[in-house]
Amino acid sequence: MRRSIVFTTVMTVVCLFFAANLCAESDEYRVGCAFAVTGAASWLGEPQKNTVEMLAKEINDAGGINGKKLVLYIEDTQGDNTRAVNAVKKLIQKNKVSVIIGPSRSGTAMAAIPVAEAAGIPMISCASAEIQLEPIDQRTNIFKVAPNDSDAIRIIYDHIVARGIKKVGIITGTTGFGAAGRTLMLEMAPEYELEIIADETYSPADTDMTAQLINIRNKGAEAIINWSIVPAQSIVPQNIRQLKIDIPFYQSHGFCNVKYAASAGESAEGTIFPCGRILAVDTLPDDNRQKPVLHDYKTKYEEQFKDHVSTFGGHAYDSLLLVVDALKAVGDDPKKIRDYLENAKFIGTGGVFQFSPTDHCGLDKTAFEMLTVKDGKFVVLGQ
Amino acid sequence: MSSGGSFTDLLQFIFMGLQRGSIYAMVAMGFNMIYNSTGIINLAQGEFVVLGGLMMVSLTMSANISLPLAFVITVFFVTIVGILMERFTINPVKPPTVMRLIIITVAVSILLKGSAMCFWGKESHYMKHFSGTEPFEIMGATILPQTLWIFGILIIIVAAFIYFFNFTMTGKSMRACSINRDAARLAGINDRKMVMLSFALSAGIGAIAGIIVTPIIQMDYSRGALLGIKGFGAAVVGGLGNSIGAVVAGLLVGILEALGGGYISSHYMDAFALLILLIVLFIRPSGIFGSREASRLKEF
Amino acid sequence: MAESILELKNLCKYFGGVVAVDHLNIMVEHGKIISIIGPNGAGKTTIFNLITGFVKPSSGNIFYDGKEINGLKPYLIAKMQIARTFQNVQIFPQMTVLENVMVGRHVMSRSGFMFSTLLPPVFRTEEKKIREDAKQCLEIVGISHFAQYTAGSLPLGTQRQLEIARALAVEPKLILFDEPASGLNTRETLNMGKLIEKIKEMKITVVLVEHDMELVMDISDKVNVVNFGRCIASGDPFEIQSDPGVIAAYLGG
Amino acid sequence: MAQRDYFGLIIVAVIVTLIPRLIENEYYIGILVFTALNCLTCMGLCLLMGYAGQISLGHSAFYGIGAYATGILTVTLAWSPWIALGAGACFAALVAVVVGVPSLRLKGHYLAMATLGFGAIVHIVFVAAVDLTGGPNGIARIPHLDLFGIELSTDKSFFYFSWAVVILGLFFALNLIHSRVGRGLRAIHGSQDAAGSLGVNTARYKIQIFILSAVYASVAGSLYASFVNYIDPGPFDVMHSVLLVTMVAVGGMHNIWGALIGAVLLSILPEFLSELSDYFGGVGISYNPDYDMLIYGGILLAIMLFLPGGLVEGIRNFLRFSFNAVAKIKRRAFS
Repeated sequence: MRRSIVFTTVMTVVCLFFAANLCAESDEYRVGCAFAVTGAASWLGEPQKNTVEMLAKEINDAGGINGKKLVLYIEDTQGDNTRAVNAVKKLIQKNKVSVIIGPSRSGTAMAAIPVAEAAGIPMISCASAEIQLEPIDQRTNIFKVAPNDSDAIRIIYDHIVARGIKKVGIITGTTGFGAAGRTLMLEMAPEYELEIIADETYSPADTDMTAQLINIRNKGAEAIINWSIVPAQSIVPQNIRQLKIDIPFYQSHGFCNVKYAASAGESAEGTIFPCGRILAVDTLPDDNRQKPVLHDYKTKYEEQFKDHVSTFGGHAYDSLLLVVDALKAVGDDPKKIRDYLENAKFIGTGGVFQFSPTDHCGLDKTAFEMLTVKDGKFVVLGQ
Repeated sequence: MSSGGSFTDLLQFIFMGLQRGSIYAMVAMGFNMIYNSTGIINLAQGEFVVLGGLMMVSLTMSANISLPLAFVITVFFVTIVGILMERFTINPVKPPTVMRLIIITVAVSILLKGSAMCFWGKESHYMKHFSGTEPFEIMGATILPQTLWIFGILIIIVAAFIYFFNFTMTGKSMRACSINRDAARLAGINDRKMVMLSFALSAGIGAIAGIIVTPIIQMDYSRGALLGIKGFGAAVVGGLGNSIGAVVAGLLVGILEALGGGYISSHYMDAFALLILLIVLFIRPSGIFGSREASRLKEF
Repeated sequence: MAESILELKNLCKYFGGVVAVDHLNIMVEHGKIISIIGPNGAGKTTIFNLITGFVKPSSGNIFYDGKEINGLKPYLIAKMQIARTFQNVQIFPQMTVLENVMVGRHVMSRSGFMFSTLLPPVFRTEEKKIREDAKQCLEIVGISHFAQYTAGSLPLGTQRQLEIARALAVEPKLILFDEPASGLNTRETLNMGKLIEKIKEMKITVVLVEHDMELVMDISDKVNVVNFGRCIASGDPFEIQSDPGVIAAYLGG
Repeated sequence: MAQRDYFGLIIVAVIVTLIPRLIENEYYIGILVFTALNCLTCMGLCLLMGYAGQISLGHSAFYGIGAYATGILTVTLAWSPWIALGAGACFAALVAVVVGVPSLRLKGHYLAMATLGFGAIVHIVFVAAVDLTGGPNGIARIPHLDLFGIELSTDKSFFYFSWAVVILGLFFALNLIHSRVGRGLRAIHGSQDAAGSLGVNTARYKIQIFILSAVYASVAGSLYASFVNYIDPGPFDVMHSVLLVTMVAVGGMHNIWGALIGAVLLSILPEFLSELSDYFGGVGISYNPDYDMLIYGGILLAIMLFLPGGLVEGIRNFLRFSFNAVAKIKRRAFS
């Protein structure tokens, strides 16, 4: 018995010793990224990873920043909160990065934020929930490039009121994104004299929402809003079609990936949802300030990856461009980068950013455009 | 908009319950098949359903092979997986203690789940419905053609089951094996072949369940665990080993779950089926149709 | 103390339609070796299971020292210092021989769950006592040289002796032997007979179920013959051997 | 036999004090804290599965109950983390009784399925009871534990604290194993009927050990919450229960050291492999975290098929084999 204990202790110490890292210090700008590259939210993280790698290569080929090489450390959070916390800790403690881009989802972001805040490393989140920035005094190092959920809801409510609809049924997933959307929709409804007559929810793994939709229909809803991420975004429209419910159907800006229209099939036709301008860049008027940066990103991405561009890839694009500006201006001291970011002005794929000490997102509802699905393609509403 | 009203909702929930219940019934039949021949509860049963579903998705969506051909290929492939599982993990275990067998089936379920994740990724995969998605309307409640396919195939399988076990030689020898393995051996039945056959058939039924349900619930690698437990719940409610009981109990569990989800709270829909499993296990492990005496002799 | 240590009063047990024990009446006096014999399936093991509480009687009752004990759980009956061995030997294979017998001391020791968790063994005086008493039982049965072996690796004969040593560790007033000699060769059966007589000298009452007629007739004070759950004859060994009913039961016809 | 175990306890204590000096990097210390929590839970599970022979595929439910007790009580009710830890343990014990009494009457597969179902229900409650557990959003800003005034916020301080709790847990487990109760439990595993006939109250012992293992898991859960300061239903699902059983089975169920070895090795393995793949980045074998599940399944299957006694038995046989071989050579050399 004692022999077996000696054997184990030797084994464990050897493993640990081997694991002690020996990476050498060298003069480079180290930027950490935490995206949901695989996992249920891979449709968010994968385009983000491709985007930052494409941009970093382009920058390094053009001689890097202030002569130093831009090194990206990309961690895969798999959309899981525990992995996100570990990934951010690893980036800060092991890779000693000076700024972090990501994570991709609201849930993982909420988990990782306290770690970055405590370590004093600025973090630019690609998730959209506003609660990430509250309370502002404990979120000094946290920024956000994704447009606010509340702005998306404002645009949807404007559209609903414009159509003279009074009774709205909302159905939301209980994920980080879904729950945040639900609270905001309930809070903002009175402002638009809208009555939320049905408030249904479902869990992320649910596969059949007929029960909830029946409740909504029975309560006489004149419009339905679904606020969730994958896979519910394609199941809910199918259930609606199965139940022959033909009232206007709205989705959140989480629907901005053309794969979703495909997987929902014909039942996605007519879905209305707010989205960044990236998906309808060709139909934009020429004088739009975002058009050049959108066009630039779209052509480069689609040519290199042969895949449709998405607003989520755009968030990563904006984040890295912001970081590059900060590194050029103030070098790689986290404190200086934070101060630079706090009052940066920037035109990105997500919109026209105007950061300030009280608003670490710098976007408003103008960042959104209302789109709909016609024969499986995304089209700007009204055209 | 079809008129609301409590009757149509009730009917709608019942249709939904029957559709979910048929899948639990088929998984339960898979459990019984292996339980009858070996006394083992195969914790990897849910993974056969996942494999069947995902394999079918690859064949029909990316390789766009015709539905019937893809159906046969998938069932054949998953049956082979069932046989391999029996040959390489269950059969060599001597002496087959209960704890070891449970953990082995757990290991196999992790392996199958892991390979499904690596091969098909973590996203949920969708598949075209067998025959369109235009819902029929019956007394206000709507039903998808795919659901009718599910009922039809369930009935065909139950009929095949009854025919196989009562009118074919191999079927009867398999039943003999399950009642008294030594007596069956004495009668010249190769019981090891019967065990292998039971795993093959159980895997096949699991695959078929996976194939017909994927168009509706969008299969992903992690669906196996919950389907497995609920299927086992149906098997226990129907009296373990009693296959006709399993089918009736499966539909019952599905309906109760749908009603619970519809009228009480949709969040806890999955929890209702699990609660039924626990209640039956705690109060009447022999199930509704199983005889109390027969169950006492079994190792409960 | 009542004159009989154990009394079965028209004890019955039905499994569905099967009658295992049918209005059985048996009396066991103190300090005697009482045997129960009968063809296979006569319900002998069921009788033991009824006495030790593994199975609940359908009707009738069991008196031990005048107190009624039918329906009690096995561990409560054991607490009244009734020990038993099993037809197919039930030892703890993964524990050592000494540990098996120390489990026997369970009834006679007290340290509870919390007490055992908080204090390491060295501080618990009871542990030493349990270890000593267990060693003693091994001496009596004569297998103390196997003390450190794992029980599972022992031959059947030694395992049966271990089971008896473990039963002795309970310091029983009554021991029930369920076919202790089955599967043993003649030499081992002889040793078993001597061991049982040695136990009788320790003022322990023995109830013996056994097929080996020589052993039964050699050491029993009284023999009861059971067939189809009913007691068809009882008396001293000599009477039983010549009783026509017994011969018919055994040889059929 | 007992002295060797307590000697082993001292060795573990020595290693634990040495490690932070060897490993500077906080990230690996963090991994070792998670390893400590797994060790604590696996010890409880090993007492239940290896010693009392009762399988449980739902133990991450108690791990979750501990974590959420700390999360809810400290954040919404602003209790001190210590009281929350205690309350969590009591609640876990209560749940263990309510679930344990009926399910421990079952044996083998049915007990496995009952515990699997229980674990799945608790996970669904974590996800669905949004206003209590925060649902998929989880609970953030859980305060750190403070020990005699020092706040355990750095990885290193929590490393010492968590491994101290592991050593304390191991001490209690060893006391229990080498006691009358411990023998009673092992007797139940050997043969429940024989144990009953010797006066062991099998039902009560099984419940007591089920409660103890639930308390171990709950304490580990509370420490997890206080260390990570954020919890969501993710790490408390059925897969984690299966992982815990894997650690205990791979290490060697029948021996508390097996559970420890299994927990340490399988907690370090994924990190070790990803370090390996970083190290050999050029060679092209890249380790992707998705392979974790495959590797766990493969190891568990191999161990259960070829080495049912787990690594402990494997090590013991290996060492015994090598000692005999060496002895034989020595004898032949000198003869």
